[in-house]
Amino acid sequence: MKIFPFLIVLLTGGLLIYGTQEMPPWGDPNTPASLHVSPRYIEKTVEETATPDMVTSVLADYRGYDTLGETTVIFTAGLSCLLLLRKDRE
Amino acid sequence: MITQYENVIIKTICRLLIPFIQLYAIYVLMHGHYSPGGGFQGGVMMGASFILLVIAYGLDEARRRISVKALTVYACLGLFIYSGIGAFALLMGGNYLDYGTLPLPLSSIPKIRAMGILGIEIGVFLGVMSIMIFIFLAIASYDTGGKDD
Amino acid sequence: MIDSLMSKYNYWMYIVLMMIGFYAMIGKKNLVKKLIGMNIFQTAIILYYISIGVKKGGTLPVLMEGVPHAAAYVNPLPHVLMLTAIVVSVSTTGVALAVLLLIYRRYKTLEEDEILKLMR
Amino acid sequence: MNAPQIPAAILIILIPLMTSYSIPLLGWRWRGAGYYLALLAIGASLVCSLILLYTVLTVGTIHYHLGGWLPPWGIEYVIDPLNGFVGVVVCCLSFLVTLSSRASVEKELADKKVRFYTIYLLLFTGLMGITVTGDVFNLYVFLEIASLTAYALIAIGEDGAPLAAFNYIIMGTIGACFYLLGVGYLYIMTGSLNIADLAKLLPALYGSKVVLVALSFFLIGTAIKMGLFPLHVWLPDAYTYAPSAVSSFIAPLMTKVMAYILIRVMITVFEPSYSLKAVPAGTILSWLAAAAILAGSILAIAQSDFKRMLAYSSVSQIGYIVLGVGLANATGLVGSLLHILNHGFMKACLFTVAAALMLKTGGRNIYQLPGMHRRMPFTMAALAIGALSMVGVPPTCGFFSKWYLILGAIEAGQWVFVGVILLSSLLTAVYFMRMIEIIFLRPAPSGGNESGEGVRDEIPLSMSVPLWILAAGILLLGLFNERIVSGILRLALPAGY
Repeated sequence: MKIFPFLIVLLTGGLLIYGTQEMPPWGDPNTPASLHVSPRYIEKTVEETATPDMVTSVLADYRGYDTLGETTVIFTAGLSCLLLLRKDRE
Repeated sequence: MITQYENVIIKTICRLLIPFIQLYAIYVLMHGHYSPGGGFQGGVMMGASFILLVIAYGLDEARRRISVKALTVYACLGLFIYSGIGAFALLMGGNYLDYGTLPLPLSSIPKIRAMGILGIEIGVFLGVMSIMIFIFLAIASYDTGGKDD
Repeated sequence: MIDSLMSKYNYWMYIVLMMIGFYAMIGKKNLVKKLIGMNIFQTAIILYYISIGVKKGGTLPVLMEGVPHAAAYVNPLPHVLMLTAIVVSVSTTGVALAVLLLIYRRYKTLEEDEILKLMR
Repeated sequence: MNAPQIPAAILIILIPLMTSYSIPLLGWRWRGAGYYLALLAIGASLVCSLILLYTVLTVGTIHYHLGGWLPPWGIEYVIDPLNGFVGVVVCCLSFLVTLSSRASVEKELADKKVRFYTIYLLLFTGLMGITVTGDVFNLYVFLEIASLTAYALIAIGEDGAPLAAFNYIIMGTIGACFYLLGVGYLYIMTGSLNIADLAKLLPALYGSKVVLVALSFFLIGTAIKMGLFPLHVWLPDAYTYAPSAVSSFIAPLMTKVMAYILIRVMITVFEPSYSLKAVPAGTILSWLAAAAILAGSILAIAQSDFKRMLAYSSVSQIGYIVLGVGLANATGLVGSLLHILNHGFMKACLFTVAAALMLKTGGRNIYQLPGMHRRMPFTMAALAIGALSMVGVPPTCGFFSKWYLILGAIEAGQWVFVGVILLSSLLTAVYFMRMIEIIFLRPAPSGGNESGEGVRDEIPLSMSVPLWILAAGILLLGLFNERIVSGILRLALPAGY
């Protein structure tokens, strides 16, 4: 057990647990996270995007730009692996 | 390096399973509007089916079926479909990725949006599928001396 | 007291998990163990986000016929965000494995102190 | 939708993004395509960023709703004077650095250049995406694009590069994950991911412990990403072992954009009255920054490797930027923003010189450089200008950002930091003047390279033109700093600051 990394870990964990004290309880349907932005995704998904699966509608439409970024991330990863391990075709 | 593993049972079962895995992957992609699923999940399954092929039949056999060149085309094509649909919406006078402005012969804007979602899911599917195989092939064949196939 | 304990233990569990990963990332000398720690860390964050979205009595976020009110479904937004985070985690792992292969090809070991010795 | 929805706001990302997808395809037929396409795309982004900055300064803040969804539900791009300015800096420096990269990529990475330029362009896209976005989670996605590309680009460098890249992966992932945790802690309390919306919702929650933890994780995460002093351990190795073209791209830009994230979080997401004054974050940041300034300078003196010396000097210069933020007054912040611009130019200039030295001599040890001014007079003159600016000699731009920082420190009543800045300028002078002394005054070694003695061997035009634009930029920015400060940076300050 190395003492220095362990102290850092304890400190970080302590800070995170300190933060949970004032968090809304788990599973509470009345948290800000459930009341502020997300109800529109649930209630309007069929009306606005004709897609009952709201994860798909949020993923590809409401926050579609994140998904473009995400696809770019994985494209980057694939090309990076090739860049690192292979040469270009000569 | 993964070489061919001589076992009739494994090979036969893989040959039987792979088409169904791929079919299911396409189902997951196309049914993403109504059940959990979509481009990523389908793409990963499709990629996994090819990885299963590589594991069962060895890299040489897999090289005959899938080349890095074709995969690059698929990956770039997938991303082009995605960003191209967005850019097309831009050309049609909407904001970027505003599928509502796409000129599709459908009755209402939500339905057009649903089609736009399907379009980009297909793009994501192609991209994720080919990149999954990319990463696997690049890492699995690292000791072949960096030769492109 | 016991109420608040019961309603928070879920968050604490993910923090413990995260710290296990974090310790592996900064405390271990073997590079693969560091990578595994990184995966644990990222997975713990994913768990945390998913638990933000949970509502008691909520079902999966696919709209059912005739039930349009928000309280009946879990919050879909964290799920969407975590799909992105999962992909990021997979990508980082892929790149890290490729880098590890480069290191192994050069030094024939993945122990950090041995590599540092070889670099001198 | 009353805000102007000008397409330049998305084209700035879209053009490099779509170009990067096409490089692998075109690369089969025409292997040199990567360089020209990357240059073209970054040039187009530069034009867009100038249009955006002009529009922001004349019309007002630009909002661009992606997918046509209104902000708290959809993602929006927000361009205000702050990120309009940073965007122009990033585009401008990327363009010049890319222009200069050709010869050194041909030498060091000839068998990988197609994929190299794809990843390179994606790195640029990631940095620009971080700059223009108005959504904390979208920022994370682009942060990961920028980080992944940076890991890969560093790993293809010379001998120690893979290990340096792996350490960077571990540290960078910790940083990004801490940022993501910060986002999660804010999300559970507010339910929103949009920066403007968060800024509206957060003041009611400033007493909450959750928000405090979120702020500290944002801080630690970005501090790791930009290499603030005790967390800088990944930075020197990564900058030293990366291919020259990469280090001259990453060194001036990556840490600056991360500093932009820090400023954005401290100033816009949280109110400065909370994040810098009510919570002692301002004090902590400025003391850490002071430690970074001194430690970076002292460690730089101990180096004999040119790139490593520049990397440690980066550690110290990041300290200046953070110090300006931590001082929590307008003058300090102006100094910090001006230093983002100035240090970008200086580091791009100096790392391009390092790339030139790698190209022509293949080594980076500063004790092997005597007599170099005869061989490469123009390059060495650019080095001298960059070095003078790093020290902070008046007509160059480096002087003016230090000037604002000193004024800010005096305004805040923190005389210690004034002393730190002056002392560090002295230390910087020590290590740069040593270099200049070796290059210009020491006689060239008489053995070995008799034939090469005094022979002009300048770098190719594709490298020397951008180098000279950078060097001239250092002088011009110094001369016109007043106009930049009053015309752009004063507008970038938050209300009531």
